[in-house]
Amino acid sequence: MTETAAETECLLTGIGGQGVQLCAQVLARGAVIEGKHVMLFGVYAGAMRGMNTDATLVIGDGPLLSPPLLSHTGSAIAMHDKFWRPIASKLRDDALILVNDATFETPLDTDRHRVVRVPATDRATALGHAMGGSMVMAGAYAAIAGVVSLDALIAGMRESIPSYRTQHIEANVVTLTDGFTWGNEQLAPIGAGA
Amino acid sequence: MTETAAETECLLTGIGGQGVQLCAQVLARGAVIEGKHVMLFGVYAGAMRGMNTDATLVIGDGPLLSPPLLSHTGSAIAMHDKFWRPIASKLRDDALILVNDATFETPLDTDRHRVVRVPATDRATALGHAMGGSMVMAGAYAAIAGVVSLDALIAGMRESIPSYRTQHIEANVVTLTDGFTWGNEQLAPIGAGA
Amino acid sequence: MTNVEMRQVGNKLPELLLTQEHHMCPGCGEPLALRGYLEAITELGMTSRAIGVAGIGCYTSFSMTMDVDLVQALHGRAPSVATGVKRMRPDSIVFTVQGDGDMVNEGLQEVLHTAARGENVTCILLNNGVFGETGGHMTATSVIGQRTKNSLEGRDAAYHGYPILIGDLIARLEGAAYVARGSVHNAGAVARTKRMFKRAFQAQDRKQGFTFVEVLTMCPTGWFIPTLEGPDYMNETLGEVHVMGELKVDGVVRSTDELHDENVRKALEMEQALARGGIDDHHD
Amino acid sequence: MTNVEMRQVGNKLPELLLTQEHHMCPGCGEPLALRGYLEAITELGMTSRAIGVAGIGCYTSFSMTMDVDLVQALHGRAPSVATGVKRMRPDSIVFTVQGDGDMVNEGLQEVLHTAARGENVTCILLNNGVFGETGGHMTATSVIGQRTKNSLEGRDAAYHGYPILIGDLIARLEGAAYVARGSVHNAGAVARTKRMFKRAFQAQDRKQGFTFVEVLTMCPTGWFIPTLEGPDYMNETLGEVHVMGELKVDGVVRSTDELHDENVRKALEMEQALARGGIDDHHD
Amino acid sequence: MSAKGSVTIDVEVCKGCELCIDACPPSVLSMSVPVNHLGYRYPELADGCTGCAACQLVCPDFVFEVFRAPRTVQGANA
Amino acid sequence: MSAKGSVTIDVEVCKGCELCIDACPPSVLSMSVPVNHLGYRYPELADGCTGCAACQLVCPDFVFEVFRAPRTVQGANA
Amino acid sequence: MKLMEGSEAIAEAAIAAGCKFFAGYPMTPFTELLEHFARRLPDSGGVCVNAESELEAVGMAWGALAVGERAATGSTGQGLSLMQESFSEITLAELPLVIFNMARGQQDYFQSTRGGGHGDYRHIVLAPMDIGEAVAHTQLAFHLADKWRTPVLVYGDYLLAHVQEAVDVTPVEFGPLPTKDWAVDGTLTGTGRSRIVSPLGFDKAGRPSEGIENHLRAIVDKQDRIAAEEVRWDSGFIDDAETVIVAFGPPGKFVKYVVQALRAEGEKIGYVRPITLWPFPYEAVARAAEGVARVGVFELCAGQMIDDVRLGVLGRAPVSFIGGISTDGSGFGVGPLLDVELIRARILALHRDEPMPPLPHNERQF
Amino acid sequence: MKLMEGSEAIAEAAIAAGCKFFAGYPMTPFTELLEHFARRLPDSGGVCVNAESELEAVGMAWGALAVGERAATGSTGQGLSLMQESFSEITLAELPLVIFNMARGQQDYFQSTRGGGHGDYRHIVLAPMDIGEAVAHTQLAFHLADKWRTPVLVYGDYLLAHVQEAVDVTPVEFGPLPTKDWAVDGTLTGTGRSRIVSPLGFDKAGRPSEGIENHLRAIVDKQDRIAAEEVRWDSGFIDDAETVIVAFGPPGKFVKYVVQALRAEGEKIGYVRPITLWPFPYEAVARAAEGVARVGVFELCAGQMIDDVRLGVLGRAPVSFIGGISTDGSGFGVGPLLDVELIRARILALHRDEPMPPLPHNERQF
Ligand SMILES: Cc1ncc(C[n+]2csc(CCOP(=O)(O)OP(=O)(O)O)c2C)c(N)n1
Ligand SMILES: Cc1ncc(C[n+]2csc(CCOP(=O)(O)OP(=O)(O)O)c2C)c(N)n1
Ligand code: SF4
Ligand code: SF4
Ligand code: SF4
Ligand code: SF4
Repeated sequence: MTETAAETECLLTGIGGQGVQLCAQVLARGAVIEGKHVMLFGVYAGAMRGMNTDATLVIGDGPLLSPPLLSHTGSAIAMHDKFWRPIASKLRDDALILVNDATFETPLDTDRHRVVRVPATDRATALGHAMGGSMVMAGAYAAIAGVVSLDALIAGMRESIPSYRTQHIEANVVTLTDGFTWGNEQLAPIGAGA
Repeated sequence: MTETAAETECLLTGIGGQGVQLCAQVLARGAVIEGKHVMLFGVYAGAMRGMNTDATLVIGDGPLLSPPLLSHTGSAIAMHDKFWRPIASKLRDDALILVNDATFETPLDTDRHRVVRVPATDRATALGHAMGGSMVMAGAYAAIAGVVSLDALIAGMRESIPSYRTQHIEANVVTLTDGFTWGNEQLAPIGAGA
Repeated sequence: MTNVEMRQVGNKLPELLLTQEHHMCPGCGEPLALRGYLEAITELGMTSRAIGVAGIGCYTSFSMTMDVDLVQALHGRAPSVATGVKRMRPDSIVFTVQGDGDMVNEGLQEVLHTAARGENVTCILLNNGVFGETGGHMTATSVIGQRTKNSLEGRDAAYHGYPILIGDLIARLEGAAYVARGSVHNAGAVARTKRMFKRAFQAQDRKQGFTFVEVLTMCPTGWFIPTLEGPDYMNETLGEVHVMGELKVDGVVRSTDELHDENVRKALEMEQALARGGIDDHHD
Repeated sequence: MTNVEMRQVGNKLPELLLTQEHHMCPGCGEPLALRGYLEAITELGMTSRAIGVAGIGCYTSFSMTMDVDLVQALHGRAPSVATGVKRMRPDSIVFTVQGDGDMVNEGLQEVLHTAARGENVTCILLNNGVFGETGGHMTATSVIGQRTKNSLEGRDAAYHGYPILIGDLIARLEGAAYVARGSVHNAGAVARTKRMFKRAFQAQDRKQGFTFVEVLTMCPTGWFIPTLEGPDYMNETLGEVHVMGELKVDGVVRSTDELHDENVRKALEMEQALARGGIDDHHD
Repeated sequence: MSAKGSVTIDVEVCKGCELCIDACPPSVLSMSVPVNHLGYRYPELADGCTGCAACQLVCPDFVFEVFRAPRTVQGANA
Repeated sequence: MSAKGSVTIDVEVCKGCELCIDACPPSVLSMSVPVNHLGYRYPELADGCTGCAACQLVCPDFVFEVFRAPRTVQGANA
Repeated sequence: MKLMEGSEAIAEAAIAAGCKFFAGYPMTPFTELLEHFARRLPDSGGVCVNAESELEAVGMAWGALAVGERAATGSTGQGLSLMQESFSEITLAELPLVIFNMARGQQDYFQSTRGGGHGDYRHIVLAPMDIGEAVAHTQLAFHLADKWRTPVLVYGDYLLAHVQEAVDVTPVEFGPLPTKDWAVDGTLTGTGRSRIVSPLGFDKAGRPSEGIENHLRAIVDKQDRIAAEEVRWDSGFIDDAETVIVAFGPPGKFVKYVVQALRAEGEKIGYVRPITLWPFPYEAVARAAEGVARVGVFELCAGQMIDDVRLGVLGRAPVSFIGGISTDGSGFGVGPLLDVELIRARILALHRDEPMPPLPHNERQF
Repeated sequence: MKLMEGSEAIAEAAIAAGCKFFAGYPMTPFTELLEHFARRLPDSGGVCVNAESELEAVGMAWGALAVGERAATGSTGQGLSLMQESFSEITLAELPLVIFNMARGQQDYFQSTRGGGHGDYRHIVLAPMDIGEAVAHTQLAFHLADKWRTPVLVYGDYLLAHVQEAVDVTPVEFGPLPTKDWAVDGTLTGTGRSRIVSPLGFDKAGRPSEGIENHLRAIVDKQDRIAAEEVRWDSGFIDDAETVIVAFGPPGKFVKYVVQALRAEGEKIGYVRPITLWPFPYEAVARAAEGVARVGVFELCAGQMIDDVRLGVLGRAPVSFIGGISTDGSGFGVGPLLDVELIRARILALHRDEPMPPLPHNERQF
């Protein structure tokens, strides 16, 4: 019972209204569709804007052993730096960090961590979907962390949208794809940049 | 705390509607009026006729030590013999027993106990108060056991009658007095008859 | 002295009673209501579908004597229990038996919510304006001036508030299909109340929604009066406020006030009927 | 850009608020009702006698922001708590603030019994037809066809039952002195609702009995609609069933149906008043 | 025989509430002097019962069984 | 000056619900393009405010302070 | 001296202690207590509301307490079950509620001492053995409730409620108490210093408020202090005892009476009678258990306090249960096991390591 | 495999177990469980009523059970407080109610295990540590409820309710069960063999009925049999352990995880994780405590299960509390103490007899 499988840990953070929970959902459901073992826990203070919204995501090839709250993480996604502090303290060395370029100002230790500044909001806005930053981010993370394929990601997104929000699906396909493609483009440089 | 005072124990029994509880109340309140220490516990199954109605009465000159339920008793009053059995087993030797002549048929051990057959119902009916048997009995017991004076008994009765039953007070005075007088008349013979 | 040439009128005991004996006080009105709904069930041929749910009060002893599949609920909770029963057994005939203390005090919101949901159950209220079982205290239906254990000089509005006319509240809920208020203060009322039970059960059977029959019953013990005075006392106190009649039939609501006149008329007809030689329940 | 020559109209904040901030969602109607009863208390000069009792719902956060001596009750229990407060402090002005989930679901019998007893308290209902705090589920007041978290295609009478028109039930209880239903779907309604609060508090002060003011409030979050659509959606759904108006004044009861026409008229006058250059609350 | 009706009275279960006495339209019921095993007085029937069943309907203890002369029979006699 | 009324707008506490926009009879309120520190768009005032206070009455976040030209003054001008 | 049943004596004692508000709903054997409050409170300037249900009763008392008056409610254990949410939260609101449980036997020990409701709350529980103690404990209950701003439950039963004794109810003086500077009465409304009485741990906006987590921890700290300061018990003949019997309430009086009698006969038996069920006298029981051969627990239920006795004894001696379930036919009243002779027989059986006599059966009255 | 949050997995498991009726009233963190039942039960021929209150919810479930269907209700501990009268009486009515407590932390241990309501009743309590166990325990709960005709409570929390995992819900086969020849459906009405489902211990007139006293004793006897047969727990590394940690539910999973890690580092530490909170695994705890230097109890509350642990250990080793109250700002959610590193630190502090680190404080979110 103590044999461990490869487990990808990811902590997500942002402020209410940025779509952090949807981002985590899409990645989690995408992974499940690919037959992975997944554990996800989201914490958010209601529908209020400006409040914190966080999520813990663990993806593995075999049954997961770790409890659903992480003390350490191998990767993180930050749509905003307002509630970044608690996560910073949990990053393992060499952790992969994706931050939303437009809203993340806190300086990061690029020597210790693999930092990727994703122009999520900007690209989404450019695509005419101002609210789609978190989908761009999901696409980029999936590609860079290499945990979920684009198809699975899109299928996962469809599952994640509640019946009364279906109008957003098409826009999300666009933003997810854009993020995923952008992410793939970054892969080479990151490998080198370390 | 273990010094005991003279305690008069009395168990009362009868069937619903015979006035057993009132009888106990009158004796108890009479005793209190005379400055005695008193403990009374009545058990009855609602207003239903034919059901059992019992009471435990303890009267003493000093603070009472015994718990409110008696395993043994020095005296007993029985308006009816339907529920007599449990009491019979608790009688001390030489216990004083007053029974209602009209409705008590169970044979009693007159050698072991001081038995007095009180024509309670008959005398009450003769006085035109068919329901007054229990008051005749109260009067007789007070006189024979010598625990309460007639005046205190009558005062105790007045206290015992609820506001919506006051019409019965005068009849009760008559029956109590009758029982008390009758009881006094028996005193001599009992002393001898043992 | 029976007479061989004569035919029996009705049954001595309702068929759905397991025993004649009961521990109710002399002059209690509850057994009269019991006869009414038990006979209604038999005469409607609903016997093998009837499930009762009992509240807690003096009538609880009927739970043991009724030959009816029964669920004993806690004080005030019968309507919710009946809801669970009916949702799982939609084709059975489900009725509750509750007192005013049970239904209008402890469980007021249960019956109102059940009615609002339009559950297909029949709630029966035995209303004597007191907690008989615990010794005759005032309830939420006791009328102003009524004698109860804690209002021997009569209920005082200033200190105790006003009675709730539960039928009026229920009638105004859209989920309620049939609402009626009966009484057992005389033979005519008893017969009429039985017809109300029948209409309620029939409406339930047609799945029309929530049905409700209130019955005024004497409680001489709780009112601290002689049994003989029970019916008249009830009529002059409870009966004047909780007026007998049908408060909702086929969606048409009539307030208790409106009922007053109509009620007087009906009572008259009834006495005439009796004078003519009795009521025949089977003609309706 | 303010203008020195101009006089201020009303206050930006009600005097009885300790802070402007609150965590209510955008477009929530509850703060509008809050303004109404707080200003009513101040304008009636009842400030130093006012004691509030709060239920549990989104409005519970007002318990901390109102500059009012307050007792925080449990979900559904505020009317009983208010009863205890008032019985011990008969000269204070006691009011509860409850939502439809709190008052018409969990605590239905509390408010009805309190009204029946004729307690001299004012119960305020913020009715949005959903449990806002827990995510927008249907309540006992949700109207047929209304969107809620567990009825996204609209409430279905067959499965969920019918809404309770609480005001109609309370108005019919003898202990109730003043019963009114307001709304905050537009400026006129807000102003009119504030007058209802005043009448209720004044009746309580005259010890006339139980007083009740219901207010329809928008809950865009619980209805899953854009904030902007809140007022109209409310008016066309809740507002069509829980019609705005006074249901009981000086013992005279008017049913919600009767109110409908009258209501239309009043609304019209109100708009004209606005067109004329605004409402002046101090003139009544 | 001309009696329109009659009743049987199960005196031992009677609780003496007297509701039947008032309920009887022709007033042919009156309370006994002796009491039953429960100690209650009970109703006794005099002539003139119409078989209207009023006593049966108002008796909380189900004491009465009511009989009525068949109308048909009477029709035949006429 | 001829303005009948005016309002101050505390933009930082606005939650962008837009209720005031519809409520304004002369329709002189419109939502901003920029957002406040909470990330919400907020109302901006154009000319023509009548000082009717409708926006104040419908604003859940108590954003408006309303001013009205004193009638007396106008009387004097007439 | 006046002949009063326990219910009346308790009501008189509460009024003597300054109780100004009572609300309750009838239930055997609590009903008479409600009746006495209803009859007597108005005379003394108080109010008794015959509430429409238990839930409404406790809510009304909550309101009366919040304005700073002494108030109480009660029922039997069954009725108190309906008040559990309120008891838990009113403990968090730190209101001095006095609760009377006129219990059906001793089956509500856990409900009273472990907090039947949700959460970590505990409140003081006093268990009088007779009317004399009931009069004293009732007044003490109001004092302790105010002293600690916590509910206090007085645990009675059918016997205590209905036994009549000639008693004097005289007000007891317990030292001074802090003023109720937390109560609300409306006068601070609009001053910026308005108050809030709440179980949630939040104060008015702009004032430092502890928040729910700290509030819950603070309540538990207070409970620890109460547990340290307010333990009460009665014990006798334990020094050289070979057998110690633990019992509370009226059955505790029977046990005490029997043990005294057995001592007179030279049997080395002692007793411990917990007076506060919470906080439980663990040390007293531990001390009594030192060097004894056996500890017996007599309860009129299936055995609940025995957990606390074991927690006190902690293995020092074997602990056995010598009580049992015993009711009358209705389930409300006194069962046949509450009998001096039967209790004596059970205590002796334990003391002499003889087999325990079977439990008696009540003759059904239904 | 499907990604489900715990609430959804539990609802699916209940439906897989044949649950046909659910009624509940929203309350965080129970709300989502109600939502899933409301969404899914109708598809499987069942009914979910969004009851108007907790009291009405449990009443509805009572009715559904009485006709012989599998039914459940639930809430958080606060809502369950309102159902205590019903839980006590439904245990006496011997109806197989399944109860879900999506608790706010572990503060409801006593409420669940001592019977928050009146009386001597106890019911089975299962405490899953994660979604996998929750799916198994939910189905087991319905089986045990029918097997013993007693309520069974499944104790969850915010974490269990909201964590999402990819899971498969497959029906579990538990052997045969007695037919429900006690249920009522109306068909026996009028046959003279009609039935009554009642907590009062009385059968229909004319049939021998035990009466309340015997009924209460019979229920307690049944509870003793359950206590003997249904104890469940999980333990590890206790043989040579110097320190044993006891914890249940999701926090029990954290403790287990930490203990495994510490073992890997060579620390002689073991754990016992009670799975049935009632009946409690006293023997397992006693055995684990044999010869250890210390026993630690980790609970997310002020310490309640520690009483049962002490009753198991009975003085064999010192028992200390290493948990504490820890909530988020709302009081509903997960507090900062539920953290692998912090738990590890507390276990090591105990193990090494070093001072216990102070409890963390949540950053307020209100
Ligand atoms: C929760 C609860 N509270 C109180 C009681 C005590 N109790 C039993 S019956 C009863 C009153 C019943 O009155 P009602 O329903 O009017 O019936 P009645 O006795 O008048 O026939 C009460 C208060 C109870 N059994 N349960
Ligand atoms: C006894 C109890 N049950 C359930 C809850 C959970 N709860 C908190 S607020 C709420 C709903 C409030 O709805 P409403 O009163 O309509 O106010 P709103 O949130 O819509 O403003 C519920 C069910 C609770 N706090 N207490
Ligand atoms: S107390 Fe009243 S209701 Fe109960 S049996 Fe007696 S008369 Fe009937
Ligand atoms: S959920 Fe609804 S009621 Fe609650 S604050 Fe948001 S809008 Fe207002
Ligand atoms: S009505 Fe029935 S019980 Fe009453 S006196 Fe007549 S026969 Fe007897
Ligand atoms: S109504 Fe208030 S909160 Fe809403 S947009 Fe206008 S100013 Fe902002």
